[in-house]
Amino acid sequence: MNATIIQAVNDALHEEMGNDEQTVVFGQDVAESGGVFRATEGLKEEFGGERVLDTPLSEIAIVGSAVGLATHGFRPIAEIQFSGFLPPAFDQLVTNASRIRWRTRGELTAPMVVRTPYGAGVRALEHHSESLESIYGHVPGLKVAIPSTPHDAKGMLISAIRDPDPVLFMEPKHVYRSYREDIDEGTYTEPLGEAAVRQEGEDLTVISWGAMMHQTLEAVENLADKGVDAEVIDLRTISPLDKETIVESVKKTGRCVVVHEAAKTGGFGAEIAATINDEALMYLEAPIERVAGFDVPVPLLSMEDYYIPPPPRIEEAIKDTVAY
Amino acid sequence: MNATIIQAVNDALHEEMGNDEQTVVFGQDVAESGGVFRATEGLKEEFGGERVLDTPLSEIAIVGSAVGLATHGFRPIAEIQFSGFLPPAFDQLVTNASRIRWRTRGELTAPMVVRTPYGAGVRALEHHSESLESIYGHVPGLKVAIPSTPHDAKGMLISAIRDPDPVLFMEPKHVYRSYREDIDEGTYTEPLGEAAVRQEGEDLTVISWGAMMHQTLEAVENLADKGVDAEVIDLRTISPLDKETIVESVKKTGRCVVVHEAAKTGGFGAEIAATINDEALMYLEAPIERVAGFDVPVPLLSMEDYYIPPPPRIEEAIKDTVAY
Amino acid sequence: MDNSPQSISPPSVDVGVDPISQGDVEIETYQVVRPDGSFDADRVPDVDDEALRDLYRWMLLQRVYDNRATKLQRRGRLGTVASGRGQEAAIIGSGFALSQDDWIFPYGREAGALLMHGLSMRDLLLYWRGIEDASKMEGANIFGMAISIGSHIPLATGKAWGMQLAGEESIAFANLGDGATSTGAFHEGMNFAGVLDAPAVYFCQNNQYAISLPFEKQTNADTVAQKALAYGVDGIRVDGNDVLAVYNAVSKARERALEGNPVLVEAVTYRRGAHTTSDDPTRYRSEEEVDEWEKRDPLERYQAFLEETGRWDDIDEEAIREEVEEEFSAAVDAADEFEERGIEEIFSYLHEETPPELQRQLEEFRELLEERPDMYEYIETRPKG
Amino acid sequence: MDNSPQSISPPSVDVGVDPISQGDVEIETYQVVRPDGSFDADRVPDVDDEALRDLYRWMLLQRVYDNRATKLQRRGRLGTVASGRGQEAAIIGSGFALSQDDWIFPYGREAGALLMHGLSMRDLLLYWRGIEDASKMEGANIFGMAISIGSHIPLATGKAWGMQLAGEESIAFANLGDGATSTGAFHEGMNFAGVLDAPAVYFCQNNQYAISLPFEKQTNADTVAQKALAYGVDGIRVDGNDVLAVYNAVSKARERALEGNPVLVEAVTYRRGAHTTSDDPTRYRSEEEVDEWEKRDPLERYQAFLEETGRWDDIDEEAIREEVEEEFSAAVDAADEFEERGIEEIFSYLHEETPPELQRQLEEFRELLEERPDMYEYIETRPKG
Ligand SMILES: Cc1ncc(C[n+]2csc(CCOP(=O)(O)OP(=O)(O)O)c2C)c(N)n1
Ligand SMILES: Cc1ncc(C[n+]2csc(CCOP(=O)(O)OP(=O)(O)O)c2C)c(N)n1
Ligand SMILES: [Mg+2]
Ligand SMILES: [Mg+2]
Repeated sequence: MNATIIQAVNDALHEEMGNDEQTVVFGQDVAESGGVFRATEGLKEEFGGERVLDTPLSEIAIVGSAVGLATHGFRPIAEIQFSGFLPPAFDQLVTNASRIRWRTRGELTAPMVVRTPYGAGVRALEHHSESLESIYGHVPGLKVAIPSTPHDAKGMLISAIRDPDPVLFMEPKHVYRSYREDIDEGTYTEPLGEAAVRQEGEDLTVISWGAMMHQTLEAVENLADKGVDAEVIDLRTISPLDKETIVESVKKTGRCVVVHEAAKTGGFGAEIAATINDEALMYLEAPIERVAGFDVPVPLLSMEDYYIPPPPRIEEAIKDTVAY
Repeated sequence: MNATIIQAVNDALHEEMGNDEQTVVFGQDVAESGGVFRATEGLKEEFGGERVLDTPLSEIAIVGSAVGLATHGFRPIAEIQFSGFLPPAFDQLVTNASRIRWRTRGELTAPMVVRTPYGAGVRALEHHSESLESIYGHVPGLKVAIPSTPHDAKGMLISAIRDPDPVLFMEPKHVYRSYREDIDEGTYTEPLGEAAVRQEGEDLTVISWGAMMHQTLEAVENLADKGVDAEVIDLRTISPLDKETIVESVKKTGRCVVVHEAAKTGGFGAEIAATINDEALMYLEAPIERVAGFDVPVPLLSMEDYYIPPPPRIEEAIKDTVAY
Repeated sequence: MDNSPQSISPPSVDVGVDPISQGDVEIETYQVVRPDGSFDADRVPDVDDEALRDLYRWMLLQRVYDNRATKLQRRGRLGTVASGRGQEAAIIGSGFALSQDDWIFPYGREAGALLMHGLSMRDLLLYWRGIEDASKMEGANIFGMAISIGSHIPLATGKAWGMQLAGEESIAFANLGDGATSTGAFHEGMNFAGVLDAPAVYFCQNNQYAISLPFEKQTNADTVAQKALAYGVDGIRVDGNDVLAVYNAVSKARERALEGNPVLVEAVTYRRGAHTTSDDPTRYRSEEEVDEWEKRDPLERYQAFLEETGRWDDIDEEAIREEVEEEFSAAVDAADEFEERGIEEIFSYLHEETPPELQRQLEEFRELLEERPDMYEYIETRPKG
Repeated sequence: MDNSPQSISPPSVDVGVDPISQGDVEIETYQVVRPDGSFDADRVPDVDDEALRDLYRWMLLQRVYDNRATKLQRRGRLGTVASGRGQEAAIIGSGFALSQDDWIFPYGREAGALLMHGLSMRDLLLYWRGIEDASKMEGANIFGMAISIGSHIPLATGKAWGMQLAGEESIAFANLGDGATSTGAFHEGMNFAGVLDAPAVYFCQNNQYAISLPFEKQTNADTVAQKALAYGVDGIRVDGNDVLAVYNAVSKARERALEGNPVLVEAVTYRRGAHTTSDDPTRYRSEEEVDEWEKRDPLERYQAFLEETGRWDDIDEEAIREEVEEEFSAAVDAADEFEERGIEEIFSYLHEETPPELQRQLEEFRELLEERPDMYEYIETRPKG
């Protein structure tokens, strides 16, 4: 089946709701209208109103009740319409979702997924463009997954739903429909916590995730002609972090560029740089470059494209790093 | 005047409420009872019930109304009783406080302070021990200040109140009363955004902030006998970060240990390591060590002391780094 | 003592526990002009004829503005647009009751109220084009637009608190939808206002939907107005398609607020258009329903009132319409002439003083743009989501 | 058209806008036994004598437990403790109305209700000692303690939703204070429950204070019960010092909840002790007030009822007290015998499968403890804040 990311998400939901009767999908506008991005289209028709529900405009209640429901043997799959509206529910993530197993010493668990489209580039209003993955990645007990391809979107979402612990599933909405690929029919999983090496290379390691993977691959391709042989890692999961893949690669190449859309300071690029410093410092032949969003809120739509690192910015960083 | 940190905070509030009639102090239990840690003691008596108020149990309203009040020419100084109860108001910080100037292109501003005691070690209940500074430090437009001494607590708090933009002021409650020093009478300020070199040295740079400064200094002192000549930096402000002081020091010493209480992964130590990597990689003679909390919630009181990095842990990291 | 299970059966006789439920509260929906155009003469506000005509003009302006903005969006010349179609009486009746000193906290659909409050139409259009500079809401007491639903309620409470402390004779006026009433921010902001006796009016345009969610699923409460009781503040429910009723209700609310009683006003109305230009309402509601509400058109109802009272003849509807169409065209021209600032715009106005790292990011970006002018091209042509 | 200021004056005649306010709702406080011991015979629940005696026993247990726990804390052998003194009728009357299948969401003061629900006293003490292992609430349908006030309300809603989906005949029962009603989590959780028809009872022990904040400043609403109207759910206000009244009210609420009507119950009571062992209530309230409420002691009132109805003679108060004191002592002994797990405890139970980095942190820490056994000493003797 040839699918976009959004179709792959929809397919995964259909699959796993079919596989597991304990799954329940809810959020704003997910049932009657099939979601503002159509991620949940057709679910209500297929699985009925008990398992596919529209909720009030209540992010706290969406996340909090998902925790309660999960402890009762269900598998809630909640949608937060845009990741910019997840902060109202931040407390429920930190205080409850991530800690229920911990707080009750395993007596109660919260196998739940919070899906949310993140990132800029769709010409939307304020608060519709955030990338706060590093904040969620700092919350112990919370997994944070960010697919970049249709195949991964489907396989990782199914894994997330099956995960025994809470997973924040951040979907790169900027590329929801921009790229297609053939994905397997039926049920399959892609593991959480394992990065994917998208391309092997010797000159440097380029690490990215989510929507920025595509910009990154474009930049790498542009430089391939110019003789730069990059290894490209798609991180796929922010937490837990696949250190091994990163460290092995940088030990081989000795150079690294990290690309992300979130603001640079305190972004997840910092953790990657620190990790490489911890475990492969003496292999480094150049500073790790972070190509990232600026330390500002994402600009309104007229200027947002200046905010998102475009391939030329990535290319320059790669060139500098290789030439260092 | 010989004062503890909590007394210095109280003194700063008295000073600046006396200096500036537009200041308003509010939060839970700050007026009648003078605050659960007595930080606001005597303020209501001196400045009256209009300017010193108890609020309902509403963190969203405390932070959100502070923003509204600040845009009207006032200087709100809000207290969040424990930093573990700041997450419910996270959205107001991100969505409003940090962005009002930005959103209105300078037409409206939010000169406000949110004070909150943070950190573990006081044998309190769950959610009373968090250190989430790296999360707040990743929010563009929000300053994050963390004093470690009575002198700084007073001077930095006065600066925070006078700052034209929102400041999250995190107070190291574990050492609220553990250390005293002579502080100046009257009004003085200590700048935000400038780290302090607590001790000069040649062998390595040790960086910390808040309550962990004291553990760090103790470790450094223990090793001084053993011939380790450490330079010690008290970061004082997480955001904006004083890169210069850090980078200069590491260029000199070539080695660095960062000590913080927050969970290691995605903690602010990562940003410091990444910054050093950016600007002083080639000076590094050893990996930057992060001595940090484990990637778990702070344990309940019976085991919390195992969580907080004790001097021996810091000493070993320093020794390893120096010997590397 | 044993930890014996609670095993006894519940009281089998009627022991007289009688819960309160919403049926116990009577909530009237205040009206002046009935849908058929007949009206309650005692309730006609004591304002001059010009004001009564102005109300019509502003409603028509709102309608024309919404039509034109929607069309402009379709041609790709505005970003997402949220129309007030169907809500003209609520928007204009409330805006008309305010004083220039009051602060409006907008949430998106209230173009007419903002223009009335002093915002230029050019700036409003630029705002929907995502031009940072227009967010100033220059020259008017208008707060930044609350795109995060409900997040502005505590801000309005804080602003009203400031007015109270400063001893001013003005109010904070928050516009919100029915959806917003389900947010924690609404709750905490309203409750705090009640405690503070803050001079604030929270004006909920209950347009029956939050995107696809009908009001019955937004809350089990029959009305928004009754939520006032949770905060010990006043509640008013008004026919939101009756501009005179809304005007009276908000005037009353404003008066109460200035006396230290915050008020929650629910204007019962209907969003006749799509949620925004990216929404397709046929997915979740019937045409019959839309038709039903079209019959309660606020402009027609008010026109009937004006005809009935002999004022309609003084109104040259075609002339107003033309005037407004021209105003809109002129505003678009002015907006088109707006020259965006350079990339500094992105780095400005976040801090009073730009911190060194951000300054450096700006400079590096500037240099890069010089080195790689192809970046402009890339940025302009990149796929837009 | 000009953007003319809204300058017209407000309607000067009375146009009939009549806001609803809380005075319009009548809210009765349900009672069975009056403070003087007289009672309404029709309202005495139809339960057997043993149950009526048990109610007394449990209340006495709560009182003894609170006394002893407070003393234990003073001797440094418990962490912070929150006592239920004065709230015994609310705690016990509500707990007694539940079924073992119901899930309790505790917030801290309800020792008796938790013990009644199957928790062992040893575990409860260990919990207050900050022993991770005791947080299991083993063997009872008790959720983790909600230390972050109000944060558990959406959890209870979700749990009740699960019960509903599973077709079970049980409810989620959340304990909360008056302070919790001001949180956004309360609002969103209650409102969602209303929409879902979730089988949940939210039991608010309005003990007049949230630490130092008196109820009048917590909200401008006269009662907590009326907040139910904001959600279209049922509200019950009950004398929280009247154990039979509470029992009846919660039984009724439970019945309603099982029928798909979530209920907010307000039990009007008083926190006679300090907020917790770290609080000094003399800073914010008068002795007279405390004395006033001491006169409404729930145990004495219930004793008067038992005497009046000839049941007191069957109760050997001294024997119960002794029994409970012994139970407490035994629980302390058992708690003292509890052997804490090693440092793995810190690293366990956060994930089903410990991720590699955390595993490594554990191992490194283990090695370090071996290398530097002085760390134990340091940790034990460090200043405790
Ligand atoms: C906190 C938050 N959650 C979700 C959204 C996405 N969203 C935008 S408008 C809307 C519905 C708003 O409904 P309502 O408050 O009734 O206002 P209306 O659009 O009907 O005027 C939603 C869910 C948002 N903007 N903010
Ligand atoms: C979200 C949150 N904010 C603040 C606190 C600090 N705090 C602990 S108990 C309490 C008061 C609670 O009052 P109430 O809900 O009435 O319960 P009570 O203690 O009176 O039984 C406060 C403010 C907290 N635990 N959680
Ligand atoms: Mg609506
Ligand atoms: Mg209370």
